[in-house]
Amino acid sequence: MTAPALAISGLQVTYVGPPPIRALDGLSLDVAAGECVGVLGESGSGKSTLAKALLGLASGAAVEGGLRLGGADLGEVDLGGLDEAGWRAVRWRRIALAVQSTSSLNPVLRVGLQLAEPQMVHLGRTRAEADERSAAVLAEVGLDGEALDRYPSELSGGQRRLVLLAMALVCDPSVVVLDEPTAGLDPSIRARVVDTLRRLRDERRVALVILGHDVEAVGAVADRVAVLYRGWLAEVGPARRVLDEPRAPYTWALLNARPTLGSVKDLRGIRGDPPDPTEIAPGCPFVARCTQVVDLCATGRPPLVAPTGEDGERLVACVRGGVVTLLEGRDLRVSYRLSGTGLGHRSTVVAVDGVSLDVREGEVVGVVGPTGAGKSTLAMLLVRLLEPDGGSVRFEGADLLAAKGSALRAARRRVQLLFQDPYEALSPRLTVGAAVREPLDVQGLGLAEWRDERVRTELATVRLPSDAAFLARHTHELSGGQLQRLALARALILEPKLLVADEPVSMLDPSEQAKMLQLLKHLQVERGMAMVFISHDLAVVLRVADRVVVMDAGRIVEEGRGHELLLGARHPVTKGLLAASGRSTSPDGLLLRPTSRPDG
Amino acid sequence: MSRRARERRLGPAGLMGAGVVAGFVLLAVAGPALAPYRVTELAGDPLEGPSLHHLFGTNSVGQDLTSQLLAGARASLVIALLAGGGTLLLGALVGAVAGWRGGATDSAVMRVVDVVLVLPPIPLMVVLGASIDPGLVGLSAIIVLVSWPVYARLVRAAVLPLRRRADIRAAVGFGASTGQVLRTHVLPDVGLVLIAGLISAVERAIAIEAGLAFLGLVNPTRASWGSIMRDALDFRGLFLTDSWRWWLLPPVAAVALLLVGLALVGTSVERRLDPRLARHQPVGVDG
Amino acid sequence: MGPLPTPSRRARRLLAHYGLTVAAVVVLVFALPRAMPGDPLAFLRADNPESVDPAVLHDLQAYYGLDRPLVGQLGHFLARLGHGDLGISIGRRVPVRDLLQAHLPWTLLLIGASLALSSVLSYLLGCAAGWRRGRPLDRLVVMASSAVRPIPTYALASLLLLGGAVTGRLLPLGGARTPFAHYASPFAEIADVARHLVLPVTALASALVASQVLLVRNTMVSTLGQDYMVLARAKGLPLRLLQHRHAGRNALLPFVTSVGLQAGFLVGGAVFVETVFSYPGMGTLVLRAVASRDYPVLEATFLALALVVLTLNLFVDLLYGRLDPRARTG
Amino acid sequence: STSTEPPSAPAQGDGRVERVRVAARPGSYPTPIGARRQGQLQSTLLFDTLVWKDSTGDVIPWLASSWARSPDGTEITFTIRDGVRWHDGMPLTVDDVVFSYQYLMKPPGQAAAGILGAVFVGNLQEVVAVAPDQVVFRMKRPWAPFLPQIAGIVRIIPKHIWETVTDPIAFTGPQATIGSGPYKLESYDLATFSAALVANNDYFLGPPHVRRIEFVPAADQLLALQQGDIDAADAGTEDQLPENALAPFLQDPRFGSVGGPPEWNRALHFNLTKGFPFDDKRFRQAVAYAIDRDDMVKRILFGQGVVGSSGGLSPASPWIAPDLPPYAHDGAKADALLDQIGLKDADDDGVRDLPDGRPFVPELQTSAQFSPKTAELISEYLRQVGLSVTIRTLEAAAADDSAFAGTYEMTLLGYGALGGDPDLLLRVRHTPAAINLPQKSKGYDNPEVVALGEQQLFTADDSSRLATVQQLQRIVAEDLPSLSLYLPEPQLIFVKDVFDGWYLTPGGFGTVLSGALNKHALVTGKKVGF
Ligand SMILES: Nc1ncnc2c1ncn2[C@@H]1O[C@H](COP(=O)(O)OP(=O)(O)OP(=O)(O)O)[C@@H](O)[C@H]1O
Ligand SMILES: Nc1ncnc2c1ncn2[C@@H]1O[C@H](COP(=O)(O)OP(=O)(O)OP(=O)(O)O)[C@@H](O)[C@H]1O
Ligand SMILES: [Mg+2]
Ligand SMILES: [Mg+2]
Repeated sequence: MTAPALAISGLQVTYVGPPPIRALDGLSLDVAAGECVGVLGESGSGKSTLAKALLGLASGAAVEGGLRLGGADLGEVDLGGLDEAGWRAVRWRRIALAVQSTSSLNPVLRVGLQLAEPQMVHLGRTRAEADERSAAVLAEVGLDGEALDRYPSELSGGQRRLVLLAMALVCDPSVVVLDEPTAGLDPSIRARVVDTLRRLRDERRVALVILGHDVEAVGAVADRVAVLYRGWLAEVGPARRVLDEPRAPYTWALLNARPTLGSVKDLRGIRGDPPDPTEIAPGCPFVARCTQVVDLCATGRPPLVAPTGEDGERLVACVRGGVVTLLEGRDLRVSYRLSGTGLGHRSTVVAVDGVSLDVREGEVVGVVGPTGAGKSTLAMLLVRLLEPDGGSVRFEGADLLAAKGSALRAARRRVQLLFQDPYEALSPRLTVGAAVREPLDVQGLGLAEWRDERVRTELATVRLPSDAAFLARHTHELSGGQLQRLALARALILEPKLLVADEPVSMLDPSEQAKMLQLLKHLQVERGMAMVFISHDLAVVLRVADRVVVMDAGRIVEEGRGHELLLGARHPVTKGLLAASGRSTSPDGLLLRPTSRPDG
Repeated sequence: MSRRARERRLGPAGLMGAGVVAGFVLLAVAGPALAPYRVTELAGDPLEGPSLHHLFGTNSVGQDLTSQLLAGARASLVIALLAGGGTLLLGALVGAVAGWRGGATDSAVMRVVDVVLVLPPIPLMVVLGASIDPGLVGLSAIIVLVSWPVYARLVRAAVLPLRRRADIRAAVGFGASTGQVLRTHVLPDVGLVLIAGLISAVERAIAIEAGLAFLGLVNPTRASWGSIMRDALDFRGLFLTDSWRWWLLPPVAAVALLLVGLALVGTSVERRLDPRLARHQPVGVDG
Repeated sequence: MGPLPTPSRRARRLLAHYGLTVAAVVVLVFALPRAMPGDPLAFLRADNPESVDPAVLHDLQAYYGLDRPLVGQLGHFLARLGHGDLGISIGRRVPVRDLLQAHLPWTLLLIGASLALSSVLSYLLGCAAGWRRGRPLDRLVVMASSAVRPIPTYALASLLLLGGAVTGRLLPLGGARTPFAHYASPFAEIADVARHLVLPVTALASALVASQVLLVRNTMVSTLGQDYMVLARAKGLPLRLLQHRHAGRNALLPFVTSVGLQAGFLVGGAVFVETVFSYPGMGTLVLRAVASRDYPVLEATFLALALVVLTLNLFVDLLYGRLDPRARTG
Repeated sequence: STSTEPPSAPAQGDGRVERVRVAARPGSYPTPIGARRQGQLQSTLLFDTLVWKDSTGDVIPWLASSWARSPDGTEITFTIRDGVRWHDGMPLTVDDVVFSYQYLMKPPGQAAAGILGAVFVGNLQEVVAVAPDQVVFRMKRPWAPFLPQIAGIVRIIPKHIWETVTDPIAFTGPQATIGSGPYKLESYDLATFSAALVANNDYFLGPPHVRRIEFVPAADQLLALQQGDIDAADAGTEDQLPENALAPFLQDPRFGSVGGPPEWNRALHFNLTKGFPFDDKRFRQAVAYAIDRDDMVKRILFGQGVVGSSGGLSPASPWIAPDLPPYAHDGAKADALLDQIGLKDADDDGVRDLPDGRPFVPELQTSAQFSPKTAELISEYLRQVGLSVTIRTLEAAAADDSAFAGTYEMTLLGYGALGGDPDLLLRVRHTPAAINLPQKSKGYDNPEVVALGEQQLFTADDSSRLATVQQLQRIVAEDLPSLSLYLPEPQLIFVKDVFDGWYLTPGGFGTVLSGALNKHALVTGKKVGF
């Protein structure tokens, strides 16, 4: 294989500050000729910094690591040791940049001159030759050649963006870096730009690096996608695979967080805030926001490696090899024996019939189904309150069904069930305080004061009073809504990793229901819990769940992401549920593309 | 604020400049008390060179130049403050209003500005000098009246483009009052212009004061650095003897030092006002 | 750049604006001398103690039209001006037009040369300093200009005169040309005039450079932080283009404006320099006319100077329009 | 290859001087009528008068070879030289002489000239040619200073040119400078005041000794002299230089210097119309005693000058009264006089108060044209006797205006003509109120002084005129409406090799009050005689 057109290894860019800001932290990436690599990252992740570093423009910053330009016929250039003069010879001729900001055009110079000058300087073209070429490139990106005579202030924002794009192309560089190339363009122009980029890649074998935060835009052209988080690559791989089945926790969270076509899920960002760029902690940068942190995560930058079960194309930087599956129910089946009607003749009801359900870290899996579909039964099975007739349940990699003694006790702490009917689940004899405290008492955690303290915090979390009078009340003195919150507090006090919530809002009026749902979702995100959310109301589930399974008669009849179900429900049960929720199955009105951020 | 914090704000050069300016302010306040003689007192023989009795020597009639320099610090600073500050204030106000309001206000104000701007300043000052009671305040008023248009135009030119800027439109969109917008957006943005303007207005005030004395147009103050220079240059034998060394150079140096101090503070403040400045690193300087 | 656009709205507005200003200036130029205390004949009398006869005085007043009411004098002044008649100098007894012809070219030469020299110098130095913000050259430029700028022009000129005297006969110390010289060739004449220009231009230009260089430097510095500079660098442009085309063109804008603004004070500074070096420009003429309240000379010189300043401003306005496309559309 | 340096050959075989360069100074175009400053000086070189002066300051014959006064002094007859020609070759006749005088006595010449005051015109009966070479002036009363003040001043102009001139003020072409003088105007530069005058070889005294006079622009006279740009420089006229400043010239054998009697002074004038205490002569005397004028001569003139006379004339004038009170510095006397008139320090703050108890703060006005040091020194001296003076500096023309209008309490003036014939000064300062000049102390109209002033003017006999003039001085010295402070001694420094016949004419020549360019010296190269 020939040397890649652009090889980045261990690139580290630190703005000297004060305070120093590590904008890129050991980034390695190869881009081959004729390949388009998309670098996806949220705002401030270091995309523009990468672009600048690639052209030696990261002024005010210390740059370390290797940069190398190669290619079949161009000869290698090690960009690492270049001085300003050396860079000057490389810039635009070998590697060009379409910058992000439209204020990058000099306001007092005509567009024509600005397009012509790199050609005249680098390729020795005359002004006329340069203008001819500029006009051709402008036409290619969809701009009239007449723009050459204009000043930047006489062009629209989108037109200026096209000029910047054209400018990057005029010298036929072998590598083109595009910083947010399609932001602020209308769909037809955007399509045209995408088209141009494809042609560049395919016909002229240009190596393209597209930097952006817009998954759709990057996904549209990129062959490969690299996901950037705080100057560090979380995941690299073929575009479709990365976007469809994200492996790195960050990618996964990012894709879950993004608004999608017709999504009705309430938007929730990734928990926590991006880490302070001025603090350079040794561990995984995502550690503070990740739901599956283990001790190892805080000790070193996880390297980009191929996770098990993936080929070398797919690299993930996670000590846990990517998003882990928290709960794995396999082929669960259970049947209830019905009490005989006579003569010892016994019949059985297969309540759960061969259900397999995975719950990943931090994921919310919604389970819907008509009454009697086996949802509550499944819930019991998952938390091992009911022993299945067959199948297995693995929690955090261990066989839950086989667990005994302290291991089981520990596992019980990490999985909690929120019962469908709080009246049933709460002993009327207990006071509020005692009810909430019970799990701690059972688990024998901490001292008495600490437990009381925890009770009060947890009550506050679910927005119940925590004064002594309230603590002393008996559960039957509470309203249904309060009771449901109390049950939630009880479930949460052990800080479970997985909450199985069985119809947690069924008892409530719509307003209380909305509040409770928001609370539940908020707690799930902030605590990094995974959740199995069970309801017969598809509308409710779609708002909360990342993934939905539809059950009917003990079986899973359909499953998928919320919006996929919404748009493409196939099973009659699903359609029935949708209809029951009062939703049209073809919400055309939701098909509009999300608009990207305006420029400037 | 700690010393270090101050240092971060101004930088060492800025601190130095601030020190110089502060020193002069101190001199201006304490000067008359420190002065060994009255300004016009015939304290020695004509043209005595520097000695212990007369640190800066005496002038052609035997007045003590040390005392005159000390008194000059006050006069010059007052002129600098009143005339320089006043010029900038008036100019900035008029310029900001014209630039911000635009339209008819702008054109009307600018016509007046242009007319004043093209009139020859010297006769203008003679006319004003005849009608305003001369004295430090009167003189400052004259200087302000003659020099404000320059600053009005400068500030207007800086304010004009701001009206079209998105962030300021946004502020207006939030319902910010004109005063708030001017304070929070316009002022910091034209801050650079204002600082440069203040320094130039101050030095122009000092120079005009001295220049008027030189031309024999008005001479209301007898103890500014400008008038010491004027006295010295008035003396025909200045360059035929070596008296220029202790008579002419000290006031020139004093004015220069004060202005350098102001400039240092100014350039340091400019960095705080425009964070983008920090982004540029000189390139290709060494290579 | 293309040719100037045909009389656009902007050009028409400029013209109207300048017309208005000229009209106001003409009236002020008449009023200003008369607002000064003292009268032209008093000076004649003080100068020549024998001419005390009240009858003679009255004749003189009538001769110069000073016995008329102000409105009448203004009308007479405007009528004269309409005919291009500038009157006769009361103090010097020669047509004012001859005086202007003798003095104005020298001032134009002095101002023009100083402006050209100082503009080129301030631009080059300011760009270089701004480009190297915080480096020794920048520090030096900032310090030196701060130190030179506040020195009153006349003090600077006097110091130069001293310096010139010390260097011997290298440079002439006064006048605009060697008096009564016969030149072998036009070049010799040009060289002679140039030699006489050296000291006055140095005095005037250093004051100008000192004040302009900081402006260029400051705008240069703020230009450097702009996004377009990053792109220009990214394009791999040579330093020269970066500095002068991309940064310089933008740094030029406030500079050009300020040249127009400084014009009035440039003329003022010329007065000092001309006085010190006995340079026969408008400055010396104005000063003498002020001292003798020579109304006809004052009117004409004020008007001429105001027109010079206005012309300079018009030029600057036009130039600005060409330099900054935003000014044209905006 | 340039010849910007004019040919420089100082002295030729015949001893004549090829060229003399002096500093050009401001002034009007050198017309014969109403020229000012340098123009006036130049016009004395282009035009001639009937009589002239040499280095003694005495009147000598010029265009008139002789003159005779009638015994009663009312008639003077001049005999005009023969063979005198105008620059254009026409002969100069008695008609020209008569025309020149008559031209000045009526419009339009009268206004343009302004030279002959109403007093003289009113006194002159007629000017007539009584013979082809004789002109007679008939007056109502004898006019004492007729020779220096009239015959030595009125330039004789060519009738054939001027009889058609209706607007002499606007008449400034080359024709206007055609005279009979020893020099012709070769070039004149309006901008720099530089001018070249070349010798008139047909001059009636023969070709002039100095062949060419150049007025060249100079930033500073002494610098220009040092640089070799000019051949003679005024070292002291109004401002003096310390000894060590002149040392480079005085010690250099290449340079010579010549002095003259001091005739220009700075004086302190009181405005008597401002009431008490300015109208009280004891106050004015007290001020005179308080001011240390010897100290002023030392500090302001570096010792190169003299203290003014209380009578107002130059101490060097032959007309001075010998027994005038000197008002030598005496603080005690000043204190006593001030106490006497009721200016006492009532509240013991070191400042004298008016009788009504208000502090007395007189204002001293000075013109920005002169150094403010004189005013500062006076305020220092007066401080010693408890008088606190505020100094008010006015721009030159505004100060003139104020001096004319009398809007001051005390003012400092600078003026000359203190030597020569005393009439000029005395009459200017002590004429009746109708004639308003700054040199006149406002409100001082002592009828005795006015009468004496008239009397000396019409006294033909020199000795009785002297007595009158001295009597006048005594009264003035007692009343002291003004105090002559100090007079600088003029000094000319010149390059010996070029021309060393310079002298400073006592009392001035023509209407030129001081200066070295006396054409007698330039034409003859001698100090006296031809
Ligand atoms: N000149 C600079 N000095 C200091 N820190 C900087 C500088 N430029 C960027 N940073 C910091 O470096 C990090 C990366 O910034 P960068 O501009 O590369 O982000 P980005 O991915 O392009 O974001 P966006 O999508 O918003 O453009 C951010 O934390 C930013 O605050
Ligand atoms: N203890 C039990 N004994 C016998 N059959 C039971 C028992 N619990 C549930 N079943 C039956 O098992 C099937 C599944 O019941 P499950 O409670 O799991 O339904 P569900 O989906 O939770 O319904 P709902 O939405 O009404 O709560 C139903 O047919 C129900 O009748
Ligand atoms: Mg970016
Ligand atoms: Mg159920």
